[in-house]
Amino acid sequence: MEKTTVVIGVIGADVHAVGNRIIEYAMNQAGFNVVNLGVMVSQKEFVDAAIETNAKAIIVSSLYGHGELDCRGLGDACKEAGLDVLLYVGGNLVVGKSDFEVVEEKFKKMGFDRVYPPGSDIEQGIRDLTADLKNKA
Amino acid sequence: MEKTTVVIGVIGADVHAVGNRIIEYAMNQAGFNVVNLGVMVSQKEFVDAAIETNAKAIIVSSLYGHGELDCRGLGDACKEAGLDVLLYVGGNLVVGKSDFEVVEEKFKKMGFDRVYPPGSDIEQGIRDLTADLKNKA
Amino acid sequence: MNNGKIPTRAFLEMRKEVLNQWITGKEVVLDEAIAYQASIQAEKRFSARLAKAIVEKETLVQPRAGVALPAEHIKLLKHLQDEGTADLLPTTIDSYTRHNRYHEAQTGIDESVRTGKSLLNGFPAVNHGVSVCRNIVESLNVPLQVRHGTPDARLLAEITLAGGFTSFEGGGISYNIPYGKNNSLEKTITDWQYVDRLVGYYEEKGIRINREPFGPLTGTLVPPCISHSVAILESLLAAQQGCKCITVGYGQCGNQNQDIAAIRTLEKLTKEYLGRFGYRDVVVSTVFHQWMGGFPQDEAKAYAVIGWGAATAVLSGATKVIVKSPHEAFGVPTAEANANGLKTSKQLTVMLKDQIAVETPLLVAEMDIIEKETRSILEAVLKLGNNDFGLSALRGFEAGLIDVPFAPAQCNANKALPARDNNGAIRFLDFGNLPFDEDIKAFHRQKLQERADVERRDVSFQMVIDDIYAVSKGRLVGRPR
Amino acid sequence: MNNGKIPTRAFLEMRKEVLNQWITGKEVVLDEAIAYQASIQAEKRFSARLAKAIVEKETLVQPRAGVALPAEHIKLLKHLQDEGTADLLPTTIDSYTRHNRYHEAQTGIDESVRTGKSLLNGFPAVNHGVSVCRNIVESLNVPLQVRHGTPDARLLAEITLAGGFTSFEGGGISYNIPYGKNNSLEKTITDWQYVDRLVGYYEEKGIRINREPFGPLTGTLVPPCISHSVAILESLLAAQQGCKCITVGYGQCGNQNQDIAAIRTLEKLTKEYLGRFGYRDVVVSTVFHQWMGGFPQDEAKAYAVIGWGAATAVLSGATKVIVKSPHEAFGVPTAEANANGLKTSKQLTVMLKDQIAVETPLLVAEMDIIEKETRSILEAVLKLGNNDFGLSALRGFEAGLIDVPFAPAQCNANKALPARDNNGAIRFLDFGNLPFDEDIKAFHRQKLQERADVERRDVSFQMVIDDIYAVSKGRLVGRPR
Ligand code: B12
Ligand code: B12
Repeated sequence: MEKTTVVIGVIGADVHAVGNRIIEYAMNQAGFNVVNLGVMVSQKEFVDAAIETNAKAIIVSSLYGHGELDCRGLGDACKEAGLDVLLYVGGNLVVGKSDFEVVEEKFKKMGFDRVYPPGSDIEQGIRDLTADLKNKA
Repeated sequence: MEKTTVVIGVIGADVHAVGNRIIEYAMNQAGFNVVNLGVMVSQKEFVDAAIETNAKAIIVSSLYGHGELDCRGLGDACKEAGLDVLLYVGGNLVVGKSDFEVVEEKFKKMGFDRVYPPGSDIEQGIRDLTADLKNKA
Repeated sequence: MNNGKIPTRAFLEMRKEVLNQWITGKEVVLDEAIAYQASIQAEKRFSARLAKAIVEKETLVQPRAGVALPAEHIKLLKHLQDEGTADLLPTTIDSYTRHNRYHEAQTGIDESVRTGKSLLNGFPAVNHGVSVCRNIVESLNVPLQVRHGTPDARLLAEITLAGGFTSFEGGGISYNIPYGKNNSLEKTITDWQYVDRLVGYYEEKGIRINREPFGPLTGTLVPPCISHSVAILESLLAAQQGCKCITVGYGQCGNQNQDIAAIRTLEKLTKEYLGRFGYRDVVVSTVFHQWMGGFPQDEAKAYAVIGWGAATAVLSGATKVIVKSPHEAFGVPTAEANANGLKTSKQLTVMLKDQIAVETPLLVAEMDIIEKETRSILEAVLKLGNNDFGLSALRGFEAGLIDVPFAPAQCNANKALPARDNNGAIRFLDFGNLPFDEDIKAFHRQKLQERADVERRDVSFQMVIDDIYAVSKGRLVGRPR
Repeated sequence: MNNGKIPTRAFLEMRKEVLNQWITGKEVVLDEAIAYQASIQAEKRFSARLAKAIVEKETLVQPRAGVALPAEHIKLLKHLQDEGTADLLPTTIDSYTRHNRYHEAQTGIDESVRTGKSLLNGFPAVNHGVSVCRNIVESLNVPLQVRHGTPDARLLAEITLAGGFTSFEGGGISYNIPYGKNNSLEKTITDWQYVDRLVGYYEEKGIRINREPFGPLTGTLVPPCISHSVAILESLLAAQQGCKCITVGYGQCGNQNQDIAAIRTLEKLTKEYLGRFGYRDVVVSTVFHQWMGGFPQDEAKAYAVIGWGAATAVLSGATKVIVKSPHEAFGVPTAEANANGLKTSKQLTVMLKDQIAVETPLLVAEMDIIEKETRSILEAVLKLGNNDFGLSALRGFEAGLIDVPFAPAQCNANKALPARDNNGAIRFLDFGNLPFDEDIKAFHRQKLQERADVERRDVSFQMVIDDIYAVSKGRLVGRPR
């Protein structure tokens, strides 16, 4: 069976590299074909990589607090590029400790399928992704 | 000039002795004649001592949380005994961290002239007492 | 006062009177109680949990907690167990019960029911009785201890042990001197021999109950040699009545070197003295009490003191640590505040588990001085009482050979005065009648003079007052302003 | 790249281009800036406050803090000063400014004004310009430092120093490797030589500005020898440009012995290398960063980590400690949470001020190994670069002789891998190309094998992952579950 390809990366001017390494490791272990764009990834790079590799999902991380400014428009960009991918985002999405439901709603409106609070276990993300991919198929 | 007599003590089944020692020391330093009843003092002992020594004030401490149960009736007992004293109370008057204004009101209703929150500086009490005694004279 | 184990027959006779002190005494049937205790599984037994901690070099965390009504009390303890991740649980008894004022405790219960708010500063176990205690024990998954401060705890012990508690704090000295005013030391020691005998009785029947002398005493600048002497005398008294599982305690002073030295010497000396009198099969563990004096009001500052206490506890190798809450300066903590103190402590006891405090020359020197002082006191005291432990304690206090600073009890000499040295270790400013030789005295004087020189003032009572306030004001040594 | 102090004329020429990078550059007039700096009283100067702390053996507390808009930023810093009792204040710069993306920073400012909420993760000092900076400095009573993570900080330095800041964090290595992806190390080192030269220029005019290489690097299991090597190279680079007041830093690892050894060797080695190259008049101080890796989410647990960091800082004798907040795991803290972190820390820095960590054999052994490792790296690197500091750094990173774990920068080898030993000290699991002799390597292997034996598993990458999560999950060593 062919492995499902996912694109992962840390968006914007964000350089938090540790979580990204672990996500790569964990998704590889879980049997995905992981395309890791690393840190400081632009929206365009995410979209281009997904097209190029025929990815089924884009996993965006944002740790440093500018997530809202950086992610705005990514959902639309995917659509415009004709991409049919699952769009996940996690990390410390906004500046400061805040009510997660508000944050979740905001990011869902931007086109994200799933939004994760700070310190979420990547294993949970993998379980959700597996289920979502199955549902789509 | 004759020294003003004050009666001090820790009410009820309360054995917190450290603050009481310091209050004795500080009031002595401030020039009062201090009658220290120590810890575990009953209402009757406070009243009797005040009568006996012709005290101008009774300084009640309660640290252990039963202050409300222990102090109830002390104001009336003083009145009944015909005492004209200033009645002060301080320490950790109720069980738990709580809104001090509510506590103050409760103790004022019981007949206390002044009520102090946890960790109050005894020097403040001495300043207030000096002023109150002057006002009364 | 007894010297030697109370004979079984005499003991059983005494019990009748004790159980008559309050109506709930009737609920206690000793054989049935032993059968009940035997049904409690090992994970919920204090002795087993402590033994495991010793082997695995863990430092367990335990809070203080107690409210007036059973349902609320269970809710509170469950929160401390589940959210606070407490390894051991307490039931702290209210002050009326501690003074055997069961009528006033009843008023407190009734008023608490009426107002829907706990008006007692602890759980009135005697008034609630045996089956309510069992209810509590059965609602929880970790071992439970009775913590109190009761000079005469005979009925309380009967009811709570029958109720399934597997550990009982206190002692004839440590629950007299800091906790009362007019209690005769002879009477409290005798009453606690009864408690120890009760525990010994359970032990004879195969039920191990943990006993814990109250280490910190007045919690206010108590030098280690004083609390060690009391802990060891109470351990001897307990062992004599057949107790086989003893946890000796110590209240943090704040100078890490002195604190670590204190826990190490406490364990060493307790075992040594128990051995000397033939009690070689007693399992000894240690408890470190986080700072027992006045706390800072600010919660962030209180967390600092709590964390430092937990860190020192684990580095010292104590078997367990009794935890404070960020509400300490204000009043009995809410369940949340209490759980927070536990979580801060647990983070550190687990995080630092793999680090050991090594024996430095400084540590060894501090251990030496504590040992010398403690031995001086104990030898003098035991001589005066002809190795009769109760009598020794009695005469020792009478003569001021043991003297607990800031104690409310009239049977305490109250002549010795402590103050911190320039590094924050607690020394003696006034020796009272403590039986120290000139070397020891010279050491203390020199240490305090060092501080006086730095502070450019004389050694005086003002230092003591400054030290009493220091921690609550963000310092350890009460420097002049 | 320069080797040697940039000549004044050349430097002044370079400035023109730099000041043109954004319109606020126009506000900087060097002579006027120096006159302004000269008007700032000693209590508000970093260099003077640090010098005082060294003499009085204090450990100062300093937070991180920065929001988008000036009025809110001043309010925030005032709170940290008055309620948090911060000894030193920061101004943390936002991430767009750090990447010289001043247009995006402007969008962030505008949106923050519109929504009434700071949408930037720091203070965009370049966009706000000189006079706004002065406003900030004048609103506060303690010294102010710029803290950021900017690979090219030339304009930021020009504006903030003219704006009255008396300390500037960063360096050509420490603000490249952990903070960027594609930045050429040659360029960042050159750009930071400019910053150092600017500070040197102020120094020539009698204005002392404190410089602080960023010690913790990626904040994630960085062994002391790595961060020491970077700190020393940056100190040499700074000293070469005329900086005379340098604070070298280190991020807590969590094993107290290693942490204390790290601070002591950092100070010693920095002075030694500065001396060796003739920079004997540089005043060296140290900064200890509280745990820089992933934090526990629970605030009570976060307080534990914060307190432990403060305690280790003061026991190590660090000149200052950079403080975390109980919100660390979630996001940029509120003013209150930030002040709470400060208060927890201050309680301990003051409480433990009078206790010193003594030199134990264990401490000496750890100091020895750190010294050996650091010297191995520095000697190899300096040899490769013929004692040209910039070139040495450049070639050293190229060759993987210095290698920062978990760095995002492509110019970093990323071959070395750290893991904790059985006591929680950070060792190497993979040496990459680090220039260690067999003795050193054997030591590390043995230490990790000890752990592997205890955990009954092989030394492997899984240990590293477990260690990365450990502190946030209440442990130090990531034991298998
Ligand atoms: C030391 C201590 C003990 C020692 C006391 C030793 C002794 N015999 O003195 C020991 C360990 C024995 C003890 C026992 C108990 N304690 Co206690 N103890 C403390 C502690 C930590 C410090 C008290 C102290 O000495 N402070 C230093 C002195 C200088 O300050 P102070 O006592 O507050 O007094 C000053 C001020 O209050 C003020 N003041 C006092 N009265 C007045 C009056 C006036 C008019 C004015 C102006 C000022 C004033 O001036 C004093 C001098 O500066 C406090 C908590 C804290 N504050 O940090 C708890 C505390 C008082 N104890 C408490 C409790 C519940 C108990 C126990 C019931 C249970 C227990 N936890 O073991 C028993 C009670 C025994 C009894 N029957 O009384 C609670 C009270 C709870 C409440 N009110 O809600 C506290 C607040 C701890 C807590 N948060 O749970 N305790
Ligand atoms: C280490 C660290 C750094 C290091 C980073 C080194 C590096 N290059 O990697 C350094 C010191 C350089 C740094 C710099 C900065 N940092 Co930083 N940093 C941290 C810290 C302490 C730990 C991050 C970490 O490595 N965690 C461990 C990994 C394993 O966890 P993780 O990153 O959270 O990732 C996991 C999960 O989030 C999840 N996840 C992530 N993405 C996704 C996506 C999906 C779909 C799912 C399911 C899960 C998931 O899975 C990951 C793996 O387990 C955090 C605070 C914290 N968490 O305790 C702050 C933090 C992230 N940093 C912060 C900030 C502000 C900064 C700086 C702007 C300023 C500063 N304080 O210096 C700069 C930014 C630089 C930049 N341009 O990006 C803030 C972000 C604030 C906010 N969002 O409100 C934090 C939260 C600290 C704080 N409270 O202020 N930082």
